[in-house]
Amino acid sequence: MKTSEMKLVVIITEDELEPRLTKEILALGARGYTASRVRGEGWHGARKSEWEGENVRIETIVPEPIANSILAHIADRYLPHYATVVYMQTVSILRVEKFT
Amino acid sequence: MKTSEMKLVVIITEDELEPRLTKEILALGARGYTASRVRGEGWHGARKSEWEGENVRIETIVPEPIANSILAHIADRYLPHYATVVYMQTVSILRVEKFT
Amino acid sequence: MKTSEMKLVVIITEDELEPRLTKEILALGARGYTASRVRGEGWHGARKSEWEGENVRIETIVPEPIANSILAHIADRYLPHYATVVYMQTVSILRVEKFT
Amino acid sequence: MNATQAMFLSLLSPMVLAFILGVIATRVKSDLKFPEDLYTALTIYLLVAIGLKGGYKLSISHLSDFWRPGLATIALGVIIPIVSYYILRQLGKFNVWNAAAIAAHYGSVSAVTFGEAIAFHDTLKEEALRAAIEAGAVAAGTAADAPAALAVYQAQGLNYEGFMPSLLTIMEVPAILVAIIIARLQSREDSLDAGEGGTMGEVLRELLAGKSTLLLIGFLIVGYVSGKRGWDQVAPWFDTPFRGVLTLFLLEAGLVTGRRLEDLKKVGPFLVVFGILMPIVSAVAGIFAGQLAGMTMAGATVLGVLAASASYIAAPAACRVALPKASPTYYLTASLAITFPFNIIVGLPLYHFIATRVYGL
Amino acid sequence: MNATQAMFLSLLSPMVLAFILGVIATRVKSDLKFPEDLYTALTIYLLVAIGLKGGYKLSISHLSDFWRPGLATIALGVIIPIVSYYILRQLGKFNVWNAAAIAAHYGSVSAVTFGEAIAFHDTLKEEALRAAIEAGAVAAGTAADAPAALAVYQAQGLNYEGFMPSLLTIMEVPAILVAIIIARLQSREDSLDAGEGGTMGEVLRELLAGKSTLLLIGFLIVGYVSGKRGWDQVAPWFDTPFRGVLTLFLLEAGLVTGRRLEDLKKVGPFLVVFGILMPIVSAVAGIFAGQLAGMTMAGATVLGVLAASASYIAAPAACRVALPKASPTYYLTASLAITFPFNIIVGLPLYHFIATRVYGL
Amino acid sequence: MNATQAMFLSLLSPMVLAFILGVIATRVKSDLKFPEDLYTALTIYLLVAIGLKGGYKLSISHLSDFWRPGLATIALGVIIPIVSYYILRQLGKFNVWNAAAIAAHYGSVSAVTFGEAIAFHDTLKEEALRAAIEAGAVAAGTAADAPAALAVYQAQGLNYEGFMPSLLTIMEVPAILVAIIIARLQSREDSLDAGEGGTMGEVLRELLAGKSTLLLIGFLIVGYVSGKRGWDQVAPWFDTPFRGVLTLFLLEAGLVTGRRLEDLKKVGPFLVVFGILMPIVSAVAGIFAGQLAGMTMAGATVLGVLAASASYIAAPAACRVALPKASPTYYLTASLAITFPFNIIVGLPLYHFIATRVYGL
Ligand SMILES: Nc1ncnc2c1ncn2[C@@H]1O[C@H](COP(=O)(O)O)[C@@H](O)[C@H]1O
Ligand SMILES: Nc1ncnc2c1ncn2[C@@H]1O[C@H](COP(=O)(O)O)[C@@H](O)[C@H]1O
Ligand SMILES: Nc1ncnc2c1ncn2[C@@H]1O[C@H](COP(=O)(O)O)[C@@H](O)[C@H]1O
Ligand code: NA
Ligand code: NA
Ligand code: NA
Repeated sequence: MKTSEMKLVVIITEDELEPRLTKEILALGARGYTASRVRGEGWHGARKSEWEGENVRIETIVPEPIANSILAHIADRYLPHYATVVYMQTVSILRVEKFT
Repeated sequence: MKTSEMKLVVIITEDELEPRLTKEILALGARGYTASRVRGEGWHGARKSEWEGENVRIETIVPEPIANSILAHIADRYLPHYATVVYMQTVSILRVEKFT
Repeated sequence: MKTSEMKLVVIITEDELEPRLTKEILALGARGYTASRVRGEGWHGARKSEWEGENVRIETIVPEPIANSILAHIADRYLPHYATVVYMQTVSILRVEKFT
Repeated sequence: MNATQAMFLSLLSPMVLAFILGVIATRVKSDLKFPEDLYTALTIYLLVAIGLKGGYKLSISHLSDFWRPGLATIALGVIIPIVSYYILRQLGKFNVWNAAAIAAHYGSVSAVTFGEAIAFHDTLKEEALRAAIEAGAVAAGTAADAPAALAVYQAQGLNYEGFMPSLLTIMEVPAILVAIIIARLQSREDSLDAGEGGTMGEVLRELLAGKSTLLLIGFLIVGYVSGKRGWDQVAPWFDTPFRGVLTLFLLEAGLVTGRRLEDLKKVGPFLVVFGILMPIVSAVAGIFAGQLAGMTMAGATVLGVLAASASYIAAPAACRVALPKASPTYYLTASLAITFPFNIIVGLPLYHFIATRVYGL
Repeated sequence: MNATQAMFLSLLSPMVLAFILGVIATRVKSDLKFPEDLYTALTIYLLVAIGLKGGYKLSISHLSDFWRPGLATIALGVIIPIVSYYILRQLGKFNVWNAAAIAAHYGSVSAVTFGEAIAFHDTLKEEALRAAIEAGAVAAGTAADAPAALAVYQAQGLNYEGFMPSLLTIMEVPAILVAIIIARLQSREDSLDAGEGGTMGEVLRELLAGKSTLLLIGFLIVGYVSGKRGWDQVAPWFDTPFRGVLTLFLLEAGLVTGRRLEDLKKVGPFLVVFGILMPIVSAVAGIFAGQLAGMTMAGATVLGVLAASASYIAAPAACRVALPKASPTYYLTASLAITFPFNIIVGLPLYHFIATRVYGL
Repeated sequence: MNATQAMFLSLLSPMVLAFILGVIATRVKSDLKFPEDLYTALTIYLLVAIGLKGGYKLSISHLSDFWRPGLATIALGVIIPIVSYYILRQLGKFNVWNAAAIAAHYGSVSAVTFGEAIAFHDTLKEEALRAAIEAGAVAAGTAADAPAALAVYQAQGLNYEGFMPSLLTIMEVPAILVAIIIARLQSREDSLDAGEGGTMGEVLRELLAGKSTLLLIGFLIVGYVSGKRGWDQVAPWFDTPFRGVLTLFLLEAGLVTGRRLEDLKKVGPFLVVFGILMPIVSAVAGIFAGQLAGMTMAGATVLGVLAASASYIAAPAACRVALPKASPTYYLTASLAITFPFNIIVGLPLYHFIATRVYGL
């Protein structure tokens, strides 16, 4: 199969932030995203029950420049204030039109 | 640790398709898969509630030739008809026998 | 954005093992992890309902040496006894202090 | 009971108020959120409860009167989507796919609206009994199902036929089929039959095996077969707490509707007007059809409610399969954010009022 | 009540019909699906309700009669897995692990089957009372727990001992231990004790702390300690709606069973026959054991049902830990897709009929 | 009723025993686990049920007596967090953020503790009625809500005011605001106002739109507006089974508490002592405040329970937003693993006893 390369950005953060963050990701130029319910531990302690809050894992496939602006946005607005982890990978995709 | 390289194929699509798609993936030669409940937005609008339907995220680790036939199958049977995204990565794994 | 490279280790295994495995991962030096509820099929048959048990997917971002000790630990303690799959990738991250 | 009283009674019920509270909660951006699966669990409860009760009621009533209301129901299920389709195409300028999908929703039915209609009539009966006791017409302490009480309901036309849930089930299916056939004829595109998923046979199977139809028909049969003995065993779970559970369900429905309200702008003013006027037209048609078929006033009212209600369980699932080019934004917003609240809040007492006029009670 | 009537009564209960509907739903490929967690929630409800009621009944009954039924129960729990194991090994040609795991399941018990047996007896009582009222033997309007009604049940052997849930709990554990011991002796492999998870101590702890045992024993004690006062506080939630909730649970069980039916081919005809005959043998053994232990007819019947039922909550969890080489396909398919439906549909009235013969009533 | 009897009655209730069982289950490492969403579903049920009942009771009672208890409640909600803060800072050596967050929790309220206080009083009433019947003071078979029964409760001070859930709602908010203001004044850091999420206005909106406040106030209004007619429709679901559902909820609360017990070491002995003594002090303050405000003995007791209870729904959510530097380990462990069990097990009968002394009954 003929594939193209794109960036996959994965953000793990507090679940209450999902509506806001997904709106911002789309505003930054992503054409879609996928979200799921996760739990975890990190600097901010455990987030794995109703009581402590839970996390959301958002993944979005975007062209490199948009990936960079998403990372910059997260670094600026989320990392200093909320339990957040973000990482980026390169992935091979079909149908480049879906993501640009 | 001594690791080997394999392809990881991730498919995000409409949750009603899970039984059919997983059967096909195994028929194409994958030795296993992992599925989870996700929601998201994309070309086909939002899919994040009972009303609109939700998505499933299926990941399967396979040798490269099988990865290619899975991609071809998805491109042929799913991408034109259903809300679907598919991507591929290279991963390092233990115990190559489990996947071939 | 200035990013650094880290290893992402993903473990898919029987859900009853989550408390034990996450404790061990942290003990091996990981600074955090993210877990989610998944189902799947593999060598040990289907694990996709209450009756057969379900799986957990644990991902942790760690420096390479720790990734190696986690892989070794899984190879030693989990792969021979439990329905388990593990894989590793390289990811670009922000804020290297969060993971070391 | 006059129109104002009925309106009042309906508006002040915990069910309707819970719905309104749910809408308000999303407007004030509350973090109130139902667990992902609670909605599904409540739907299952509702469908099983409606089916069982209908089956039991059927088992203790005469079936000879059934065929005429049955025919009336099928007629409504065929005519409403055709009329809706032409209105949406001609006046609304929707494309073939969207017009057909919306028409499918308005021709089909909403089990929750039906449940609320049942709850509304139960409340009307309680009120009638209370009034009769106060007026000294029946003895104080008369049980709600004592013969004297039944006579009071009878006199005020508040007893609906036992087979109403059967009519709910019957009206669920034809509209969706009709709308799909229209779409195919109009588009002259038989590619649908060739594509993945979507031959007429598949759609029909999908509809009959679809969860709402299956639970309704299935438990209608269970309730019928197990009769009064079976009903007594399960009534403390499926009947006594019904209106309480419905209150929770409507709270959740309010949350969902509230989130959809933002889409009102996207769908445009035509669909908003359609979503309010079409149910009224359908309700009136339903009430007259019920009268023609020789039904009681309450039965005709509930048939009117069925005609007025727009599906949001069976139809969306079917349209995703059979009319994939239609946009969910239109049909979900219209049925959920416009017609559903309208029926629940204004429609029920209004249709009851119209029925009292039609029946001259 | 004769065998046909009892059969009829059981088959036409909403619970059994809901189970059958669930199986049919998977056969017609319905999209009906229970939310992932609803099954667990219903299981918790069921175990708590059974435990509480048993504890309360225990608190108002004489314990002096308890030791003989208790012993009989342990004996059944030890003998059934041994017999099952040898049948599976010799006639069925299963390997050590699979034979032991299946034996563990058939020696242990199913709380849902027990719940259905209780519901079945409640229905029998209601029928007996209705018949007595019709025959003029007791006054019309006699309450279900009035002394006159109790005398009717007594005369027909329909009152089971209050401590039945204790027997359910007792029979849950030994079979699993026995099966594991057999497997170890037979395989002469002590590696199990050395490996990860799985020394006998761990298995025992796992079993006693396992959720079904813990909830049953725990709430048996809670019910016993809080007595009638406590029971009255929670009965409107854990008793009155019990059969209604059980109906939902059996619908879900039917869905799961239906999905398992495909595995019937994989397990082969021997296991299908075993899954039907073994419960009958065990039930007869249980009924005789109950009679020997001086139990009432209803008590012996329920003991027979316990003996006949195959575990699918505690045993699968234990086998995953202690017998990891056994294949879940065999033990889950046998207990869920064969024995469970057989017991629910045919077994209950059959065992009741056998008991009436044994007791000569 | 004397102190020992009340203690006994409370300890042996299924609710408290279920809580203890939950704690034990985690201690023996049981695999018993509630489905992820069941906790949320039960919370919603509880808040809706409390709100509805409170609204209904309010609709049938005189509001003229409301303002003094209302003021007393606000006063408690302001004073308790201030006192708590200084104790935690001076004696406990906590930093500003942690002291403020813990103070917010202790000034606010726990709806589950309130629910258990209501259940406890219902049981006291049943006991009083039973005793009166045995003593021949009222006729056997007197209904629980008959005038004669009400007179019995009245005489023993067991009738609390109908507006207690309103007080619950009122006391939920001020403490959290007060604690946040203290933290800002103390830290002289206005950066909070500048940062993401967290201006006072936002915090207030968050609190009022927060799910517990919204459901309580919302359904208080629903219950008030729909009155007796509405209440009768939903009582079979929200009232009759309340204590049964509460039993399930407390089982889950026990599981959560049990898991938290491990954190007791981390929080140190000071917080353990604080978590036991502070509620007692607050309860006494609440009882006296209630008496001053002219409330009934039962009303003052429940006000004491409210004062004693520590929030674990509204306050954690608010602290996460407004005091992100505070550690959840402290405030969750204190409120959930120390104060909640103390109040449920020892507190309720103790506060009831204190109230009987204060009121000289
Ligand atoms: N090293 C890690 N690997 C994977 N996920 C992590 C890691 N650290 C933190 N997380 C996730 O990110 C969330 C927030 O992290 P933190 O801000 O470090 O508390 C945690 O609750 C975890 O779900
Ligand atoms: N750019 C993207 N990144 C990640 N997930 C996506 C993206 N676009 C779509 N998806 C997911 O794939 C599903 C189907 O996409 P679509 O066919 O574009 O509607 C969506 O509901 C999302 O869950
Ligand atoms: N090839 C694969 N790709 C992705 N996930 C897999 C694969 N094989 C197994 N799994 C997952 O790992 C679990 C245990 O695998 P196994 O030990 O092969 O039974 C399965 O239940 C799946 O969830
Ligand atoms: Na309609
Ligand atoms: Na058995
Ligand atoms: Na307080």
